[in-house]
Amino acid sequence: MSTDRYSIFSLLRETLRGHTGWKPAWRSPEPKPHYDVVIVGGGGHGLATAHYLAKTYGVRNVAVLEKGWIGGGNVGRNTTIVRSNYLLPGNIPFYEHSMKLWEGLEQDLNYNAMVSQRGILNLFHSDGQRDAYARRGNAMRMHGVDAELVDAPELKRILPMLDFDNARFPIKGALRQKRAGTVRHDAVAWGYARSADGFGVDIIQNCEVTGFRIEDGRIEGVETSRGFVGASKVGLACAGNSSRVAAMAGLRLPIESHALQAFVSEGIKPFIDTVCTFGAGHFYVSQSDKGGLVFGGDIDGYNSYAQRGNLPTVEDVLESGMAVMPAIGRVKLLRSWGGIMDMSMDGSPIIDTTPVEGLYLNAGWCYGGFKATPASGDSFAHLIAKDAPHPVATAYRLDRFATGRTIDEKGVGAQPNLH
Amino acid sequence: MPEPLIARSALRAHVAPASAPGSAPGARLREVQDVLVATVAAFKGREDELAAAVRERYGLDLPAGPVRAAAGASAFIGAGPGKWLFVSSDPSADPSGLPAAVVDQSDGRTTLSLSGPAAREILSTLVSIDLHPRAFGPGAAAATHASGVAVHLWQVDDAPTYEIAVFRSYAATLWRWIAHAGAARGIDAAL
Amino acid sequence: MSQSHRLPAGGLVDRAKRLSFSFDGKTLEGHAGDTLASALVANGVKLVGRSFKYHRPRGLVSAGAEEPNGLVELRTGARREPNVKATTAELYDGLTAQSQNRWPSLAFDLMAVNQLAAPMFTAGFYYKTFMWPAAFWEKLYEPLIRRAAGLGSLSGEADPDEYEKATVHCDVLVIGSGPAGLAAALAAGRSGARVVLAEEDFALGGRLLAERLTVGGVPAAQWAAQAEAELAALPDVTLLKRTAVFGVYDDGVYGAIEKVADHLPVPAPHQPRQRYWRIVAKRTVLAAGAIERPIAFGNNDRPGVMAAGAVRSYLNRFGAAPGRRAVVFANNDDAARTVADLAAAGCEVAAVVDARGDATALQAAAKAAGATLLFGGQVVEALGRGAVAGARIASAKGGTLDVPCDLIAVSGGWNPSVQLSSHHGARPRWDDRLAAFLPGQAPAGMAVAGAASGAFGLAQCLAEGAQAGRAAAEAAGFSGGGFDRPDVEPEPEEVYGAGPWRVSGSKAKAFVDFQNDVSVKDVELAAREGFVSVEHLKRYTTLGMATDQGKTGNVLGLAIMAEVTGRTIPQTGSTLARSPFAPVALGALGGAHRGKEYRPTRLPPSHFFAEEQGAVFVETGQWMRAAYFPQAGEKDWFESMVREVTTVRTKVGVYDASTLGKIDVQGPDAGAFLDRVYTSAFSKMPVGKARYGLALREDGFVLDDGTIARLAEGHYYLTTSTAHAAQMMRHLEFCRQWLFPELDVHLASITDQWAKYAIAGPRARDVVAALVDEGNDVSNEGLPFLGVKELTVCGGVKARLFRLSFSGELAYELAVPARYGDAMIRAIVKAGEPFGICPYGAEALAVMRIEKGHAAGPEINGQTTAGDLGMTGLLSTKKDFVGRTLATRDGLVDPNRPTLVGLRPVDRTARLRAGAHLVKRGVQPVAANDEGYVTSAAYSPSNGHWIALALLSRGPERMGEIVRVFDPVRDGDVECEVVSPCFVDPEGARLRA
Amino acid sequence: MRIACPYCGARGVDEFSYLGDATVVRPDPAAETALADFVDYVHTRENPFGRHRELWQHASGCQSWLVVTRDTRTHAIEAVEVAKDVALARGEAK
Ligand SMILES: Cc1cc2nc3c(=O)[nH]c(=O)nc-3n(C[C@H](O)[C@H](O)[C@H](O)COP(=O)(O)OP(=O)(O)OC[C@H]3O[C@@H](n4cnc5c(N)ncnc54)[C@H](O)[C@@H]3O)c2cc1C
Ligand SMILES: NC(=O)c1ccc[n+]([C@@H]2O[C@H](COP(=O)([O-])OP(=O)(O)OC[C@H]3O[C@@H](n4cnc5c(N)ncnc54)[C@H](O)[C@@H]3O)[C@@H](O)[C@H]2O)c1
Ligand SMILES: Cc1cc2nc3c(=O)[nH]c(=O)nc-3n(C[C@H](O)[C@H](O)[C@H](O)COP(=O)(O)O)c2cc1C
Ligand SMILES: [Zn+2]
Repeated sequence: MSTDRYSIFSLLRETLRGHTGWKPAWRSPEPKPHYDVVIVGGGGHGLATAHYLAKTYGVRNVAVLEKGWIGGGNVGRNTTIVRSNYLLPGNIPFYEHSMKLWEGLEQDLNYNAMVSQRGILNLFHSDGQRDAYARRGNAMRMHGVDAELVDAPELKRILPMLDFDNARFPIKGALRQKRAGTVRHDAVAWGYARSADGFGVDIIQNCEVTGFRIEDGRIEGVETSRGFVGASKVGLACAGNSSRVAAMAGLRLPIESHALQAFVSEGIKPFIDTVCTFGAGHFYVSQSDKGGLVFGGDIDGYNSYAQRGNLPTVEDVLESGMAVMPAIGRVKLLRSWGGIMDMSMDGSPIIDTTPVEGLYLNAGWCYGGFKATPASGDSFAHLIAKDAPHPVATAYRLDRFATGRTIDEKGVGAQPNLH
Repeated sequence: MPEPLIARSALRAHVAPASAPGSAPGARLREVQDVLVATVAAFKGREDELAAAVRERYGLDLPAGPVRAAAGASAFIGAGPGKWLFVSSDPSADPSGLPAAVVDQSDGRTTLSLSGPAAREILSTLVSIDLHPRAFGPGAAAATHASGVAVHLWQVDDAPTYEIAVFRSYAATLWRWIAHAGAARGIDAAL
Repeated sequence: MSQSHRLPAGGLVDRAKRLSFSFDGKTLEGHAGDTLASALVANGVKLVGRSFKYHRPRGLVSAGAEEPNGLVELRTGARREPNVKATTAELYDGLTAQSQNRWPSLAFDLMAVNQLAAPMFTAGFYYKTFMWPAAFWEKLYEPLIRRAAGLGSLSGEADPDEYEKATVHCDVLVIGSGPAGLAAALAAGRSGARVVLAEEDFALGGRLLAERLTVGGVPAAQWAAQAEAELAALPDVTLLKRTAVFGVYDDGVYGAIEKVADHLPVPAPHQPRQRYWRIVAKRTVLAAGAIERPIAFGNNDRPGVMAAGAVRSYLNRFGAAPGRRAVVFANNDDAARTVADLAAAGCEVAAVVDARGDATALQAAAKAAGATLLFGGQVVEALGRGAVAGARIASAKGGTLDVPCDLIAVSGGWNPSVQLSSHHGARPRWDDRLAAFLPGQAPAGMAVAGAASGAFGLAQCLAEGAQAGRAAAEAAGFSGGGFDRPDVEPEPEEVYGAGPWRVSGSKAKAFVDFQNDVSVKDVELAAREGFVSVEHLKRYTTLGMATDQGKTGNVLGLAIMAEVTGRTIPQTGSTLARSPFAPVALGALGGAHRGKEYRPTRLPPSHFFAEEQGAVFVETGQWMRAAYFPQAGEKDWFESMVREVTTVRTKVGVYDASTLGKIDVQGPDAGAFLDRVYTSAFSKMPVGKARYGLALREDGFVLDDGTIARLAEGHYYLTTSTAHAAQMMRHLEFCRQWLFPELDVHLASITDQWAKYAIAGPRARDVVAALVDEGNDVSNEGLPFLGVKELTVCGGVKARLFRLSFSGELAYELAVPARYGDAMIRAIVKAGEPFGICPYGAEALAVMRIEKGHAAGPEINGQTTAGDLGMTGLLSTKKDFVGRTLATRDGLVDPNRPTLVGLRPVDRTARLRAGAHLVKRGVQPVAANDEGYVTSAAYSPSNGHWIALALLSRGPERMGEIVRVFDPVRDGDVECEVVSPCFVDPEGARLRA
Repeated sequence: MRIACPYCGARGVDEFSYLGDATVVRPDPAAETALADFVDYVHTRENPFGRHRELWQHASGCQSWLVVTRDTRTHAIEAVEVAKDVALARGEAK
């Protein structure tokens, strides 16, 4: 168990010792025969669930099973944006809960995940878009979340490199959430892992869940590439892979797996100090602590498990990027990659029980689940520990498609590739 | 009595600027004026009847694939299974009597002609289908897009000359984009 | 200092062409054929940059695209380009370059104090600190970290250059033009296949340009030139020089960037700076060569420590000496060439250190060069502060000796450039004999040849390349491409030493990844802290994440991790290369269509007329629509809008409604088809009639609305909203082809075919009557409300006349073929003059439809049901239609759902805005009390105050109630009365008049 | 990715628009279980890891809807059929 406390003092102490005294951030234990709770998936949500189970809900006989290396899924390949600028009442309280947990994360984990509240600006280009953002901003404000409308002159002051003069779709202003920002993605996985490990949670890598043992409709444990692991309760947090894993338990989900690409440029000196999203095409950008412009756009739009995409999306993203920010023309793309996400039928997530007793589902995060990591972990831990939904996550039920109480922020309907 | 209405092209100099090449033109861009254009779709079970009517009236066989079958002033260009684009420079060739769903598009499409040794290279900056002579020669046709603008194009001769039918409201944009791609290659674009 | 290090003769530079350039303000000279790097070498410049984290002085390590250190800012002003590799920047006259990441100057960099704190700045140190106090992160720590990060900087100005995209299809794509690539291209090209040869460099030949070898009896570079000439003469071979293939996509699609004008001071007029190629290839030969590895020893990053093969490139290709007195340190025989070439160039070889126990080629070379040879020895540390001044060498027996030198040429073996072969996710596999990662399962259609596949001998490269080229052409259906391998000098059977990867015995930092300052100690720390997976190692230390993507250092880092954790290299694994292979300017991927040309602009038929009238335009999707037509004396849109609305409501106005989607529906089953896609029945609607139609998505929410007119028995004409036109066409085709394929019905978009004008207002009939040709009855009886007629206007122009009204006035929609659209609106205005007509724009239209309570885009937003919009009555109960079943779900028929109402401010002077939320009077405006929101708001000239449409929970039951309209983001908070959504002529008398 | 439209030939994926699973069939609206059937039809997906039959439209080409059989792990396309033909055949099979 790693008990080192990180601080400037431990760092100085170790500097003097040539850094020979640091312990592993988490152990590499062998799986035990039985756990109270097994979490499938060592991504952000799985690891956060383990942390909150142990820390908040006192459930410590827990294992997180990860088929590869922790953080190798979407938590390690997203564009790091955190925000709570949602529109619908089913979503806002949940994402705001997440935002608040982000704000205290470093102290909670004793790990600097570089939560950077650099703000987000969603550009608008027409009166109609402005009003739609006003509707959203007002909804946020009524939930006690910060939001403001920024007009064009003010926006020009904040982001002088935008194309205000020659744009096909004139930039008329932006919806701004100042408390939004970015978080160092890998550090989120590592910080939660280290903390959970500190509470005794077993983090087991290279351990793929290949089946479920279910008796009389009740979960008994999981089959894995490293043998059977018994469990009283099993929580699925395998973003992107949820359909496959759920199918092993006989469940069919309202989910399709789609690839989203992301991009990073070479490192440059500070260029943009906030997150900015284009409103007339698919492009959003922020700058990483290493100096790279981290940006992305729309999903590729067809079912995929290949963790990569194709050129039309790349072109679309950069056409849009050049349209809104022509000053980026001469910085170079360094790397691109893809992640596989659960695109749900209404674009909103699912945190719910399942028809199998003791089997819990956390899925459907689409391209927006990184920001949800703390609240998702907390809510899922709550559900698993107490068999009751967390108050901020009551809308994320599986039966909402049957009842018609879907949470469709974009209003595109049951077409996952359009969310 | 109101004055008779004058027909006007979708292109005007300020939205579709003309340009003259420095020396030898790499390509020539023009609007093809006064053509009849129509979409023709075969009714169920009446495909043969349509084929016969076309043979009878225009002296050509309806093509089965994406090619242009021409006879005299008129041509049928494959547009999809059981669908054709009819194009004719003969004002009396009106296809509306054919036993098919015929829709006049003479005003819905603007047709451009791009011709000359640089035409292929210019087009390949906008269109991503294979235009190499081995893959696409006179008579070949394709429905595709030019940087996001839907086009239906076919090759007329070996100059090479391409004709490009575009929805009228997009014509000025397409013109500018072709002219822009042609600028470094010597384009003569005149309305 | 004029080219102090240029050799007296030799090389491929054009000594007759002198080019002047400046580096950090200092003017220097080079030759045509130089890169910026070779010109710097020729001028004896060693210090070219500062490292990322510690600001250590850095010099050139390589002569190619893998360069980690020699990054500069090229050009000035808006054309400034950060992080340009000096090794790939082609020299041109007047080139200006600045070094990066230093202050105030490269030689005297104050930031180098970071080196003092370096012991603390280990991998991941920031995760462990900067947490207290929490608020200091954004204010203090993070800005500091960010300012320190990044190398070059952007100008902040719009990129002034143009870019272009192009597509090329081929049978065989050959990537790389070294011996393997040239052989492949010749073999394939001679068969008649369409071949594209892409080479990143400005000259073809790859290593042939860098070695003193002969091929087919002539100097290698000359052979390459001959090959190039033959290829250029083949009609279907396309040579793309200065073109780097950056990515491999599905089904033989490759992305490449051609640097069209980067070697010019500025691009010629209309010339793109770079061209982005989409290459569609049936087969591909990857012949990307190999990259030499460093060895980690103390201060192995000092300027003057250089890859042994790069030393040969500078000597042989560029005629420039990277040093005068060299120590060569290697674990393989290839470096023997460096020893020989140095000697041949007149440089002194002070010592040859062969890390292996014994070897032959190196020994012979050392002897010939007169150098001391140390078997089993190792360079422990590079000596010297700003640049290499010597090498500390540990002999196999244990002693050390310091050898003065200004160049340490290092070869730690070669890494085949397998990157592109793994773009589809297959990891490379380790080969023990070659001590290298070779391509794994290459993407479909790709073969790898030459050094990229581990063929390190020249003869082998030529043979493999030819074989791969021939096979590729054959697979694409071509045969007969012959290529007889030319003779080459015999090469010794080489011995590849796996290691040493790192040399111990120095206190100084030993670097693995130069650019990101990842040292051996960082790898060790990562292992200690449990970051033992290569992927964790990468992310924790940033190994391989810099602009060179680990091309030089990655394998070294993995090997050290393997050693530290006691695993083999294959057990340790490798990370994955991804697109782009080499960094690509974002502008190039953006292409030609920038600024106003970002997306096409659709112009409706009245555009030119509207322009002449001085209209102000507004973007509506891709359309440009006239928003309003200002007249003299009107100071803003508001005044114009009020006048236009008032004119329509009291006289008559004309509006271009051509942007609405229009679809022609024909066929025996047209009516049945429409019955299934719209909520109400159209099969029974008489010919000559039109009706409002509502379409649902299958999930029961409203998709779109429009009008459907029946022109003939099996012939309908329908309109969609402007915004949903493409989506509706797609949906209808889906229903037609997939859901109901048995129906005989045909669709054609006729949006662009017809210009369509709404003529609205009490005098509309007078105007229409003046336009239609004789014999056409447009009286209320002749053409009643919702009637449709095909007729002629203005002397024989065929037209369609619809008695439809969006404004709520007596109105017609007159459609004529688009070519007459321009003349038509002029004729309408002329005919309307006696009645006081005015053209009106989108603003006035929007106001009038709000006054009438017609749902539009803000209400039909994908989240509303027919019930929400007060249109439950349109849902037929007698037939099935798309969306019918799911529209009955509880959540969609919940009586608490917000439903369409009108709002009228209690204080009639108050302004209303769309987006404001609704709460009951007297309650807290918090989420729990949120009852809906304003969808559309407008100043109503007809009512003399602002009005709004809103979705309010149980709205229709609450007529007369006062609600609070809360708009905190715009400081709005007013009270409104809930009223009917129709503010003008609720009985509809006017439109039937 | 390139899709071989049976009519137009192989074209870049940018010419096509995607709808998803082609194995779900619009249920009988008159069935007693219609509501549940439609909920399932509209929302529930097999989402296979591997072979997937899916609907695409050649939107920038001939407008044909197509049934494409594609491997979701590799994007490799095994077959492309005209959707209308598939739908008619399915209708006849019923
Ligand atoms: C390119 C990209 C950009 C994004 N940008 C943002 C953003 O800016 N903001 C934002 O909020 N969200 C963003 N997202 C979405 C966000 O990353 C995801 O929604 C979120 O990370 C999903 O939760 P997770 O972290 O638990 O997933 P993951 O990290 O994917 O975790 C799931 C884990 O389950 C494991 N697993 C799967 N199957 C099994 C099995 N059978 N046995 C054992 N383990 C298994 C996987 O290996 C994986 O590690 C982005 C996503 C992508 C791909
Ligand atoms: N003796 C040794 O240990 C050893 C090791 C490696 C190489 N070599 C020698 O090097 C030569 C290798 O020949 P080769 O033909 O395989 O390679 P090469 O290195 O001669 O040529 C590769 C070419 O590919 C280009 N290239 C690389 N990636 C590219 C991309 N993505 N797009 C466009 N161009 C790209 C490079 O610029 C280079 O010109 C042989 O002469 C061989 O003997 C020797
Ligand atoms: C926010 C963010 C920033 C990144 N910055 C870099 C970077 O500076 N250099 C780099 O090589 N990769 C960077 N990456 C990409 C990773 O190298 C890697 O591509 C990504 O984590 C996906 O993993 P994979 O490519 O191994 O599948 C970044 C990734 C993320 C999510
Ligand atoms: Zn097609």
